[in-house]
Amino acid sequence: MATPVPNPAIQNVNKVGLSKADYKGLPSTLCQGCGHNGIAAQIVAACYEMNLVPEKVVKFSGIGCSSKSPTYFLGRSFSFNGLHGRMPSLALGGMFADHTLKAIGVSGDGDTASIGLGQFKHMVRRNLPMVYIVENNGVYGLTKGQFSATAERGLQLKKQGTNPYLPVDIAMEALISNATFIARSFAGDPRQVKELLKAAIAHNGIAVLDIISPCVTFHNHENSFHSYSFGKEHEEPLHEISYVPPKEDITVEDFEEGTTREVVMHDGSQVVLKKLEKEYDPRDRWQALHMLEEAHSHDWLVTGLIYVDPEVPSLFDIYNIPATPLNRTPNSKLRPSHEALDEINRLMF
Amino acid sequence: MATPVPNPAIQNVNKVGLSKADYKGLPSTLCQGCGHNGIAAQIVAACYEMNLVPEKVVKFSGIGCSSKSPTYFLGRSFSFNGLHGRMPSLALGGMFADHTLKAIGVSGDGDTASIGLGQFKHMVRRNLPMVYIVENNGVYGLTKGQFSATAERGLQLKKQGTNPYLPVDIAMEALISNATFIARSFAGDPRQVKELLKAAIAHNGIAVLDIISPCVTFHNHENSFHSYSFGKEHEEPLHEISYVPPKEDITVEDFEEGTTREVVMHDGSQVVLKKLEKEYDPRDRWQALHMLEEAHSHDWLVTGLIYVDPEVPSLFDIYNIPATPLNRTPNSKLRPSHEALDEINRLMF
Amino acid sequence: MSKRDLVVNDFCITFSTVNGSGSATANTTLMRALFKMGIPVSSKNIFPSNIQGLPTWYTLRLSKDGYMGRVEQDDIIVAMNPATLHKEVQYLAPGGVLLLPDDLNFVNTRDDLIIYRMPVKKLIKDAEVPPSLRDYISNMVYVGVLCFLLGIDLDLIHQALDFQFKGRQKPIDQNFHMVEAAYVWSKQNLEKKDPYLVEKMDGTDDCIMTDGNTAGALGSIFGGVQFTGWYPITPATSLAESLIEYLPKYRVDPETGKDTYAIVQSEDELAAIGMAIGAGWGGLRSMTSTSGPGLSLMSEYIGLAYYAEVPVVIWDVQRVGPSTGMPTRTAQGDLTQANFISHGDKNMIILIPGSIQECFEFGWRAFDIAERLQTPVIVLSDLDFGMNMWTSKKFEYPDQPMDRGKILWEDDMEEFMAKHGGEWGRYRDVDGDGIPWRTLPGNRHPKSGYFARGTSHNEDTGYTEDPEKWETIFKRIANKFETGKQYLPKAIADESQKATLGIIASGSADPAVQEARDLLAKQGIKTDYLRIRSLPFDTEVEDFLKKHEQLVVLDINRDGQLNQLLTMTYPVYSEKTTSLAHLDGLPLNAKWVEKQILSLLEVK
Amino acid sequence: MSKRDLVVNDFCITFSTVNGSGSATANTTLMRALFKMGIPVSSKNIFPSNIQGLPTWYTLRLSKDGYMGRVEQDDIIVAMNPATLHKEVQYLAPGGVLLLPDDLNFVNTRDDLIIYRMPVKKLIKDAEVPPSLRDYISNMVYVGVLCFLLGIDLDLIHQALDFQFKGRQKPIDQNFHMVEAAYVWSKQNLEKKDPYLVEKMDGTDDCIMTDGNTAGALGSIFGGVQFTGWYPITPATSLAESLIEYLPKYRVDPETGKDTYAIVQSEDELAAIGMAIGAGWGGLRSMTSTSGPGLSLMSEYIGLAYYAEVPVVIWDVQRVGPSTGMPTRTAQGDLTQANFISHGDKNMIILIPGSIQECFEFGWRAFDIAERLQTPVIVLSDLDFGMNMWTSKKFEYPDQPMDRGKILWEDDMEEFMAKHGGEWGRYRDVDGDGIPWRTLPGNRHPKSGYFARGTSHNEDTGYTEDPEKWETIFKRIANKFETGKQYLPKAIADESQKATLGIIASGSADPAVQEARDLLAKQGIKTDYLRIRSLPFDTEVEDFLKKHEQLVVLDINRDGQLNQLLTMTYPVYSEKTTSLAHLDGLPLNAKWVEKQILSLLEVK
Ligand SMILES: Cc1ncc(C[n+]2csc(CCOP(=O)(O)OP(=O)(O)O)c2C)c(N)n1
Ligand SMILES: Cc1ncc(C[n+]2csc(CCOP(=O)(O)OP(=O)(O)O)c2C)c(N)n1
Ligand code: SF4
Ligand code: SF4
Ligand SMILES: [Mg+2]
Ligand SMILES: [Mg+2]
Repeated sequence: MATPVPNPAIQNVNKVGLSKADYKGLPSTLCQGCGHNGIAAQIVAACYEMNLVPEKVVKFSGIGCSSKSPTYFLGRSFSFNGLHGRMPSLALGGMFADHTLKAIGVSGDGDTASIGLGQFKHMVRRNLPMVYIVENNGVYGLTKGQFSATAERGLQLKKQGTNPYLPVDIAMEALISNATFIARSFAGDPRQVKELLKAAIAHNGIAVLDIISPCVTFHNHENSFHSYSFGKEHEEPLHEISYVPPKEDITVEDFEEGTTREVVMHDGSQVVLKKLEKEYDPRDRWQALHMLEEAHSHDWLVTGLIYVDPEVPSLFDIYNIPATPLNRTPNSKLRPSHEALDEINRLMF
Repeated sequence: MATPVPNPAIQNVNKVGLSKADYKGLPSTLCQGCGHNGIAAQIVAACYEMNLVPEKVVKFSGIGCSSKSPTYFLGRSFSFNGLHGRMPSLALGGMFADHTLKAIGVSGDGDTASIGLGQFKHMVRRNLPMVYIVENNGVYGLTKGQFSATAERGLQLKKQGTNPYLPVDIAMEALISNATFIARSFAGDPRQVKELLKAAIAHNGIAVLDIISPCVTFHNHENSFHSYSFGKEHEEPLHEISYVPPKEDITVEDFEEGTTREVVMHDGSQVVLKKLEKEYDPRDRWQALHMLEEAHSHDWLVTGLIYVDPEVPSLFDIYNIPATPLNRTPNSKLRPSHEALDEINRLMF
Repeated sequence: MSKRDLVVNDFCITFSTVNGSGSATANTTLMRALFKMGIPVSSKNIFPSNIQGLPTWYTLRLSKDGYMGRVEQDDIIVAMNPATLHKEVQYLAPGGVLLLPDDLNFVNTRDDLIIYRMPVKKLIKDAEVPPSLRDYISNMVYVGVLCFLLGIDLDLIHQALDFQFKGRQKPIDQNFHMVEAAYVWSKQNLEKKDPYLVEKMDGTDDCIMTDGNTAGALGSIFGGVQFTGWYPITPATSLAESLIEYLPKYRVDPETGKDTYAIVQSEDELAAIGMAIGAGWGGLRSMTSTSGPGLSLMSEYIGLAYYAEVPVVIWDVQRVGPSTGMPTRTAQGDLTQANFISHGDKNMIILIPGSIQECFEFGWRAFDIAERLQTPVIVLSDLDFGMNMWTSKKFEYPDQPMDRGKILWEDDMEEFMAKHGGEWGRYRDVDGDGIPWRTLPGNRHPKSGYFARGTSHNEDTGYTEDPEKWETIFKRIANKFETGKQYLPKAIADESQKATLGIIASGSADPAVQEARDLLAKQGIKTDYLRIRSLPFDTEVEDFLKKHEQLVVLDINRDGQLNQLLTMTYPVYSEKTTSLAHLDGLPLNAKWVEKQILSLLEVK
Repeated sequence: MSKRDLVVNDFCITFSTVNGSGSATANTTLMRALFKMGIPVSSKNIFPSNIQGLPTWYTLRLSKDGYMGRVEQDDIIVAMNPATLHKEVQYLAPGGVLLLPDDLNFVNTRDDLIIYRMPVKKLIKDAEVPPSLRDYISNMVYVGVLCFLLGIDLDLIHQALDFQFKGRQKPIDQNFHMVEAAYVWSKQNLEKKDPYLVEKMDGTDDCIMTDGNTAGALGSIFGGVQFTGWYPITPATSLAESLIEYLPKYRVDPETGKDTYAIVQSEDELAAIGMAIGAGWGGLRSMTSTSGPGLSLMSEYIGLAYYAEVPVVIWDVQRVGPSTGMPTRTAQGDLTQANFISHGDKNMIILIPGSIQECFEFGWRAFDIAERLQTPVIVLSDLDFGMNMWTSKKFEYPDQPMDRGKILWEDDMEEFMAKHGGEWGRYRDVDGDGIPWRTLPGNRHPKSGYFARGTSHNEDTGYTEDPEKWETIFKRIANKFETGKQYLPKAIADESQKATLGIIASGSADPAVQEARDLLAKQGIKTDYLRIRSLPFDTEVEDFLKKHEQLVVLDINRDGQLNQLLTMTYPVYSEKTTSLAHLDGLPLNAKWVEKQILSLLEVK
């Protein structure tokens, strides 16, 4: 068995001895300029910088252009490209097999907020440890341009007419389902995407990343919430985040406007927040709600780490499963003894 | 055709000439003392007092003890007892057939918040005009006592152990899906249930009623959120409501603590709110959110009209459908002419 | 009454009550006592789809010959529910016995009945039971009366109560006193006029008393189940609940104190099967249990597991469909759906246990098959097995070690690649049996990862729309099911009567068929019998079809679904085959089978 | 080249491009021009399941004899995608023509090809097209070159462009100028060496050019569709989108200005079918359209509609399954699932259009059948029909008035009750045909309301677990499908050749079969032909089976699903029947059918 060992002779390798190429996947088959491509690139970068071993990562996705993304990063990792809207259950089962893995799920807004809303919310509620990325473009890309549930009201699409419904706010949905990590970003802001990804990877619990990711082909009207042009203008960064890996343990106690604040992640790593104008404490659920509601009423696109609670037990903390992955349990521990069956036979009366 | 006409000779009839018996259904086959029975009784009362014509009401339900309720009221009305968790779509389609009917849907917490969460939220988002009642007991009654998604954390059930998840808050879910009417009540408070029902019936749009309705058989521990004993203690009435029918048009402009406030319903009828301690304006989405979040953090059971916006166009206002029910459209208007087909054949090239 | 008129250990008692009235304790107590006497006994619980207040019938069949099928007529009826009394009386055999509370208003329209009236109210009053328990304990009155009438030793009743209440003295005493009181009263006041008696025998040696859902759950536990995603639905619920009950007892690792399993109650069946498939893909022995509506909801996901080649076990405890149908009634109506479930071409493995013991056996075997063939296995049980109490042969310890199929961990990978030119591909058929080798997430070998998908893929899991690559995979999968037949439970043929008439049946139709064969044999009509235990069918099925001049296929459904699939597979024998299909929600009974076959033979 | 070597109006051109490059306009423009010349022309678009940048093939078949099936070999290939050039060359017929841009790097490995190089870059540069449109309009270069080579009048190209751009002058001009420039360049620089030519003919009189999804949508509109619940999925999406396009044109009530229909894009397929069933129950002509995965998700709901007897039309535009499979490839793989969909026993009505014209016809007819029989009707189309452009006979106006089935409004109620002893019950079989009378919500008659449910019910919709009442309803429903067969499109037999060999096929297998029969006839092999158009099968199917000595059943799936169902229904004929099933994602082609049948006859 070949566990990769750091080879100092090779340049441009990270602490587990891997180069960025080890984190790549196949070339993208998405449209040129699709927001999803940028996100895949940042996943590569984040995993490289976080020194993840690709074999310790498992990828999940639903169906859609977005859900193809796992093809384009971490080619060495296990991956399951499942069904439309039903990835959460697949991932939950898969992660029970080896809960020591890091799960990265990629979904689309149709996949998550239309067909998949139920599974999404129940996954969040269970606090499944997983980085759950919604590549949110307000449209069904792969089926060529219909409204998804995150399409803003009044949006016009070529064959569909005008959307009469208010959009589903994925961050808000996650929040009231008691998600333990919620962030929002914009595919056009690779730096923030990467930093949020790193924070999400370090989180032990469900980490929902709602990343606005424009569909250049079917949803790029000037007036659209999810298109680049709009995004760039209306985007209002909440705070800047830079991820500090565990080894370089920096703690900033002082926290005032314009300064930074650390949130200690479950694995001991920290997220450093740089506050912008507003005072914002992402550990305050109430403030998060407030902020989202305000953003909602103002039609704002607020990015950053919206909420995090690193203390909540994850799904696997709730279960009394062993530290070794369940899928490594020897057969001998799986089949009870002859004596056990004798006892059972006696009880069956 | 026999439309019922008021018969002054008969005593105890309402304005459409019907007695309460005309609103009854079959005898209940639910357990004695089941909260659902009380709710059915209040539906009978509300419809009677609202002078609804049973033939102008259509009932929908999913599957569960709660979803059997339509059997027990308005025996003359059309009804469709559908599938587990999928009533919203059935109702939406059914109501397109005749949008002039009043739809009353009865569901359970398992039906709505577990299997049905996705359909529920999407129905709310579309603002389907319908009184949607969740008979919420935190448990699966009909399948004999498993946790539903509204079971509180820490609840213990005989065969299931302890529930590790936070409950789904149906009112909160409705609110962030932009429901236009949200109320919560308690089956043990028939008066409030009835008044809220009447307000909901008068509303043009989705009216979500989350009614805590104890399961005496499988969920009646002393410490349970949904059981009577607990309910009666922890219940904190938000305000009292009494419904004023359209004919007796009373408007109260003045609105201070301890006084009343009217919300004008779409059909011109009004809901009169009697405020208790707290200042509470059910037309303020922000305040509703605030109140629910506060209740959430205090483990309170707040009842009353939580939110209402009578101005939002309903699903049928958005569509350009005729005033006459679609299902009365004569065939002649459904099949385009020979000329139309000639034109089409010319276009097919 | 002369000795030869006595009916010993061979009759049927039905308890008519309303559900929620707590009669289950009384009935199972009686059943346990009879079982202890060595009398083969089985029960059928005909209950409504509600929780309280509707008519319920619980039938105990005592059969010295070990017959377990449902019978149409009752010999004794204990009528506690006035609402249905008129009906019950119709079902009583000529000269049958009617037991009823003395305050029950009843106008007898038959002159052949033997009627005993029980002073239930009075006895319960005298017994000074706490008011809240009165209704419940009053059922013990008929237990006591029956003990007197039939000759059941009160000691056995005590043993049964002791078992029921796990030794807790108070409820044991409360109930037992009531039984005693009723017994004493009967002795003093009743004159036995009926011929029904019980006697000790040795018919339950090596036997247990249990239901199929418990058996299925325990079998799964001995099969090493590691993950269960489930959603409640009658009549499957108690299967998952038995897992919840027994897993903590038998599957906690004594070394670490940790569970070697996980159970998740999901939000619906789409999620239940999704979770189960995720876990199966991850390398866990994974299952879900459901009934018809749930199976329908799983359609899409099952197709994914089939095509991505993920092992998963799906228990479908059948009830009467279509749609919600009759949730508390039994059927074999999901067979064709199971066989053709999900869109596109596919092969499904279906196991059909034919006894409680087989519910246990297929519980563990299903995992071996699923993992060996890397595919979903659907186990079709039904309400009759799943929720009724049967006398059954003891569970047998698995006679084979667990077959985990072709799995490569890190070291295996190295070995494998050394043997195969340094290469491994998830969907390559290196062994020629259509079964590829799989790796599991968490495998640290850098070549072990692969991209599972429901989309068309080549042998190395890459997406492809190439017609040839598509066909390669697709035909290999079909081939996998051909070579895989060897792993399935073979159909069992009983050709001891060397008959020209062959009966074919499956699952819970078995007890009625067994009994009907004996009934026919008594009239000189020989029959052979083939019990199907799995699909796809294998050669032994065709052999049986070929050999017999006349064939009858029994189905507990409307359309004769087993016959439909047999016809499709072996059309040449259809001309000599008759489909006997019947569905009314009740278990099949031998008399009906006998009658159908007789009239068939007459027509011939 | 001598006249007799020329190939006129009978060849095949494939355009190889990458998707998203905008070649569709060029290709359909050419197709339109050829159609205008009176040449029967059809196209097959082989495209990937992505949006931009992957190989795509668009094949135009010109067939003076009107053959529309796919052909395996190309006569002319326009190779715009360097990535797949090596593949294309393999598919070129001997002596075939290769058109390629002059800057495309190509090493010719065959010496029989005729190659023309096109200066695409130069021409587009000279044309001064805005940079953003260059890639798009450069496709017009090959249009111009082909016009020269094949002899297509530029006028026709102009007409086609005019139609395409709905008369907007700017894009028409931009595109047309490019065509002209390329034409002029060709004339000056190319020497025609190949034998392919087009000539005016009268093969498209009374014809139109369209695809099956458009046809299905328009048929539905003329069937009076009132409600559509749908969820996007390839290749069904364009059916619903055609409804969105055409309904506002043809179904707004001129009196009120109001829509006589509603379309809802739902959140998934469970909701789509739920909505459609709700609307069907409410009395609207209601439908949904989907493909395999969606059909699977609809399983549970379809069972409800079956058992509650709700009319609803479900279009399944099939793609390659199982699971997500190949979403942009065609198949007939959902037949057995459709037939056995949902748990429990049931009967399903399946319509299988065999032409574009029938897509239209079954569009309206499906509603008549669904409402007449009060049951779901599944229409099985496929990607080949649904998304490819065909020359088709004109749509024909429905030859029957709308059949709304047995509906009672207020006045009808009174009449009905007067006739039937003052009573009406939703599920009573008063006419003996198994079809009860239904009322619709909104009916103000106080006796009209009823309680629809998926649970077991008696004739008056009350919940029941009574075995007999259950059977009454259940058998009546089965009977409904027997008497209902008369309303289904009959299978069409062509027995003009009075052959002993009978071919059976359905749906989009038809064009290949038609052509194969002609190919066989040329070799003296006679065949009769039965095209199945609906299930359950009726007597004309059995007649055909009975009559022929040898039978061949064609299926575009792996398992021979049509044959499976025929075998199940008519097993006695199976011995003389051979299943020819083939699935690789591509439409069936005549040569394959011919070859298979020839080798079959040899073996015999
Ligand atoms: C059950 C099912 N229904 C429908 C589809 C068709 N489908 C494929 S992708 C998609 C929408 C994807 O939208 P989104 O999740 O927003 O992803 P995007 O393509 O926009 O990135 C749909 C409807 C499917 N594959 N499966
Ligand atoms: C698809 C499907 N899954 C499962 C069931 C079984 N089932 C019937 S009712 C029910 C739960 C009902 O719970 P709830 O909605 O809370 O209603 P209650 O009985 O508590 O009033 C379930 C799981 C079903 N009928 N259909
Ligand atoms: S269609 Fe839109 S979402 Fe899909 S790959 Fe292209 S740009 Fe991205
Ligand atoms: S089981 Fe519970 S929910 Fe069901 S009827 Fe009884 S009390 Fe009500
Ligand atoms: Mg999207
Ligand atoms: Mg409940």
